[in-house]
Amino acid sequence: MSSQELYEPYILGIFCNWCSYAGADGAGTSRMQRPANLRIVRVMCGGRIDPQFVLNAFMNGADGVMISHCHPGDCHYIEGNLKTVRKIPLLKRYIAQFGINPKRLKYIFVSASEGVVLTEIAREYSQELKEIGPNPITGGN
Amino acid sequence: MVKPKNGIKITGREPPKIGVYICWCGINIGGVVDVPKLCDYSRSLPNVVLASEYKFMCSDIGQGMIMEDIRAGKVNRVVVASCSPRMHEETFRRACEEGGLNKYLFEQANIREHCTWVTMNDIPGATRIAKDHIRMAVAKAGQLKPLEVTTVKVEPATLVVGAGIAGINAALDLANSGYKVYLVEKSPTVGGHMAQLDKTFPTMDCSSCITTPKMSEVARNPNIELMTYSEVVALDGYVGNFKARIEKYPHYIDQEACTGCGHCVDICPIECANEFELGMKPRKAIYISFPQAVPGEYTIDMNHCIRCGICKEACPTDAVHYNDISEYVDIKIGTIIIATGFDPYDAKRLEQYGFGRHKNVINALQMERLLSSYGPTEGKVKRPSDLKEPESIVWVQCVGSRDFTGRGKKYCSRVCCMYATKQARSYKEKHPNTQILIFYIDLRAFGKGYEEFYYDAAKNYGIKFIRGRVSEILEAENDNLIIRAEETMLQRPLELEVDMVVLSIGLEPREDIDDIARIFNVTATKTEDGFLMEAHPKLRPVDTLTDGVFVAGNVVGPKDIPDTVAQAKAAASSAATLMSRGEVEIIPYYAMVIDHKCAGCKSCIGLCPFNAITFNEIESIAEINDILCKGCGTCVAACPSKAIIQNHFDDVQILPMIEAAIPKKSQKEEVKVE
Amino acid sequence: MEIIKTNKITKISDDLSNLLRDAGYLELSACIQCGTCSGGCPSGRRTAYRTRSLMKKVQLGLKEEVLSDKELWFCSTCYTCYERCPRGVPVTDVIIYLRNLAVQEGYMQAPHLALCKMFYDTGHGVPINDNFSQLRKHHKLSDLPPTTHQFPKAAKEIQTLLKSTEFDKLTGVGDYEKKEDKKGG
Amino acid sequence: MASNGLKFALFLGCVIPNRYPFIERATKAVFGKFKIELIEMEGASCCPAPGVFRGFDIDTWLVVGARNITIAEELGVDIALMCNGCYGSLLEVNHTLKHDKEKKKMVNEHLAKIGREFKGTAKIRHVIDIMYHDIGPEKIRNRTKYGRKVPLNLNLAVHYGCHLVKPRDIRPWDNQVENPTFFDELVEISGCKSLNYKDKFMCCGAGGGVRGAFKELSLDYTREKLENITAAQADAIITGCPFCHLQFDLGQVEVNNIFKDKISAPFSIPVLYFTQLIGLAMGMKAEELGMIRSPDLKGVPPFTPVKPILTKIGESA
Repeated sequence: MSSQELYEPYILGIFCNWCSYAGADGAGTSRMQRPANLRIVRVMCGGRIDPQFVLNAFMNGADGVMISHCHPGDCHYIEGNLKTVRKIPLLKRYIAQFGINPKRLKYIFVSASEGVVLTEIAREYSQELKEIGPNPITGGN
Repeated sequence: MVKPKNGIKITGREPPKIGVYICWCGINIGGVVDVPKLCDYSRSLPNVVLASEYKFMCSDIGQGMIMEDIRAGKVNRVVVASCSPRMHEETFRRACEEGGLNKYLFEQANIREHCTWVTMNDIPGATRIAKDHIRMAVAKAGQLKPLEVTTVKVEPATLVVGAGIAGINAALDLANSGYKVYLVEKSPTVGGHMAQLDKTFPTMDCSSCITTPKMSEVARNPNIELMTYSEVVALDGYVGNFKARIEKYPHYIDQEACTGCGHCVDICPIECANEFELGMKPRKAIYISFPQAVPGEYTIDMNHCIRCGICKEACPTDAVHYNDISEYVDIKIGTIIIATGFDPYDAKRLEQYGFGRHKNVINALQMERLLSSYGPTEGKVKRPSDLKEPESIVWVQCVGSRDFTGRGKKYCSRVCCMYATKQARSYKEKHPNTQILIFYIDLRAFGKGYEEFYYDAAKNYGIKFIRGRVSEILEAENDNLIIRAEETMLQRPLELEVDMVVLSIGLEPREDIDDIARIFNVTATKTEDGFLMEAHPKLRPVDTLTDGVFVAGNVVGPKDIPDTVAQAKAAASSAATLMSRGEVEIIPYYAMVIDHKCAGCKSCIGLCPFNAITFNEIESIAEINDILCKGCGTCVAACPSKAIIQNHFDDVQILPMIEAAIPKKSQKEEVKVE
Repeated sequence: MEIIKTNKITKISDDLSNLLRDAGYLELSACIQCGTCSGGCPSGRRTAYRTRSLMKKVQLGLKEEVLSDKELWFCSTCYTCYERCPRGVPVTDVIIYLRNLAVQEGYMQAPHLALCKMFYDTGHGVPINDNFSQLRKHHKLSDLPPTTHQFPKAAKEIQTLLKSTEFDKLTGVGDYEKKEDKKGG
Repeated sequence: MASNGLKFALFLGCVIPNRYPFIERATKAVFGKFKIELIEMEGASCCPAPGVFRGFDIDTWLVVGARNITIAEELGVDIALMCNGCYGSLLEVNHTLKHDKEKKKMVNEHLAKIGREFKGTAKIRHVIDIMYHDIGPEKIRNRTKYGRKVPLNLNLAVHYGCHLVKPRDIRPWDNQVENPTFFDELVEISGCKSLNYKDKFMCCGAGGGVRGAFKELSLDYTREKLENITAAQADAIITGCPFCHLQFDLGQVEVNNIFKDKISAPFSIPVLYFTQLIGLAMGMKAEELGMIRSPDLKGVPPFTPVKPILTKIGESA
């Protein structure tokens, strides 16, 4: 096997409690299988997601960061998630300046009933990260 | 700061002594990852003083282990690695509290839903994720702070939304227990869909006979404030202390002055389709929905009224007022029950059945009205094209149900098999020499007395059941209908000409379900089928994820009348349980401004969705009202000076978690070798 | 009259349904035999062909029975069943895929073989002839259409492709003509 | 030719150029009137047919279909075609290859052997789609309004054909499947009435290799359709596909022959391709629409005479 195949991307998910974390729970309850790459931090609302969380994750060697919250208009806190919607494009440009491929930051909306969607995206994203390669900051590995 | 029980003093400032408890969850976790090895691993983590395992940590024994260790002074922080915190966080928090630990010094690592259940066949992978999640939880646990729980008084009043059979039952139960109930109904009358039905299966009770007494009871009960032709337009507050704004649409009639003489209806020149009769009978622009409507108030339908003035002139008591406007009423309630019901499936979406194109294809709700003694044909079923009493009728099952094409609904609507059998039986009873066929895929007769009802329909009434989903319906020259299907039992194509077709339409979420969900802040909680999601499908079937908001009836999913009433009563009881305590705990995840760090930039103020942040002009700093704050943390993430902190989800808790999420280089390499 | 006959099913296998699953037709496994397909099938109205039964036979893995039956070729691919199937089974596509499998097993109708030969030889399933060249001229069109008929190089391209995909070998045309006996349906 | 900016590569297929060339003639003539440029696709082949060749080997069908599409891609234009079968094939091939990377890779490996590459830059359009969406009913109405002194005023049985509307997913008809109306709308612009008849949207019976292998079965479909069309008292059948056209035209003769005992009277309903009808409505001559038979040729279409229609509308035959 080549080293490329051995590489298992470390993906850090930051999920809101009401939609995406619940959606991930739903994926589990329905036993939808995905590659063992995603670990999830729970925050109450997408609005809580501080760009610093993402930067710290990359600094600590995450190969990918997946941010997920309710669909626009479905926020448990009315519109907390909309604040994050605005942050992401800037954040992508920002990390690009540090030589981090913006594709390493995955931004999705997953509702409490969308375990299937999450599973599908997690599968594709794992594959995508395998193609992109390991985090360049921590020198991979 | 915190007063633990049993004389143990834990202030939260002591150096952390973390206990890690790993649950096997039978084989759900233990069958995939090596739990004893995870315990060994946990012991190697910073601040962890002990790690234990048990088959079911949520059991009495499992909880006892935690309590014992706390009481013995062994641990002052607790991490349980098990299922999702959305499942058992409360359980373990209560265990901590009982053991004498502040319940917010607990953290749960989700190694079931997010780990062993999604990577069942990848043991090294699952082990990797489990270790990471435990490490993350330990990292957070080390930084947890004890929090004080605030309690608030509960307003002993309930808002019941929707006055169908679910809303009516919930309202009556609560009112009879002594609580104030506001019963809000969008249409001008209570009764909902049940008032439209002819009979009910399997007992063949007359639907009106059992509904109308309940309808008048809600109008008379002194504890119920009935608001028909009204809608909830805004909701504010939190469990125990909701504030709702109700818009009462104008009837354009002064109900005090109106004597109900009905003269206005007789002379109104405008005729339009009567919604209650599903368009099969006209009504005037000034109308009462149906004779037994409650309240029996006249209403002018301004979408059709041309303001000709005839009724105004004719009214002997001058009760007609064209220029009335909506009234708004603000109410305070402690709990809410959403019972807004369903919409019948629109069969036009399955074009092959020709509903709306072929004159004699009707839907089952229309059939109910045709069968009803106070329906458009006074109980004589006549086909629309020529008002002939049909000699042959076909019921087409699963119209819009069990459909995975996106044009219908995936679920079984649960009532159609039985209502079709019931309607067929009703018709056959009066017309024994007619041919009655029910085309089905699977005949589902699962309720009490249902199978017997089905047996009886075939045995004693001669209703024929044909196994095959109808493929298409053509209209013949004489407005008869040609049914095409396969008689799958005989494996033969079938082409039959019949007088009338009834489409057994399914039940689907109301068109305005999204608005309902949004207003009651249960937006995040819709299941894939489009109905509202219960907090737990088995154990919390009438709760929502928004505390104090309950659901009942078809708003959660299709169900028959007995199930709907059972849910209504359950929701009433849940609301009463909450209100009878008199007060509720508020989750203390609110945010706080650190005065000396705040630069007074006001960035946070516009961000707060709950207007919980105000600006203190004197001190030139932002201030957060901890009761209004719902703890979303948006301001925390946005504050440029990092002057806002949030209980339980602060940077000092989340950042170590993120740092811990990715193992250090050496640990990672170890993984690679596996 | 024969009294004793049996068409007992003695073996159920996943082989055939797995082939379809691999090709992406997972929905087939969710067929509930409602009969919507056969109920609206214009072919089934005049023959013994039952789309619904075909789906069940595939589920149960009655491979030989499915692939050898000439009824598999009774479908006129009108897509009525495909559009109406409540389980979202792409019925017509499934039938077409089954036909591929039948051809691989050597089951093909004689006229279809002739069609393949014309396709290989001319690039057209329905090629021109003198009479129709005259008709083209009558309608003020070139006697040969500007297709492979007019451009021998293009006709050669088609043959290259048919060799490349081994269609020639599969259907016994070109170099493989008459070298293999095909079973009729 | 002056153009209004609309330019297409004209894909002929097999049945049109080699059996029903008047469809080619009429379509070119009518499109010329709307100043739509049609470029020949030199060296095109069979689409290949979606019922037969796709049924034999899906990969071959994709490869040869893709080759046809590359001809238009090289010309830098979209494809216009006149046949429901070609439409079904090329639309599906194009869609599959645009969305399935693996299939595209497979196809291009084969195409490389003849120096071609599928890129996915062309769209596949049926002439009915172009008429309806690009030219639009309004514009056609303007051309037909003054085209003739006397409106055509015929009772017509429109036959949609299957692959024109199904499967619905990648077709431009806004989910019209069970009871579509767009073709009737187009036809009624000619000043005629489009009739409702039983099983209007049923298959003609020709497709899927059924005509090739089981002619009697395929003609039994046609018999049923002809009976329903006769019951509705249609003056003519309007088609949008040469294979359906063949099935009604030649098939009528065959039905009269093999179902002699089953039918009450022999059928003789003229069959017109829809561009011929639009052309007539615009005042074009029967000759330029390919509706005049050659006196010398035997065994060529139309097998069912269209003369009754020309007589009825007062065109010299």
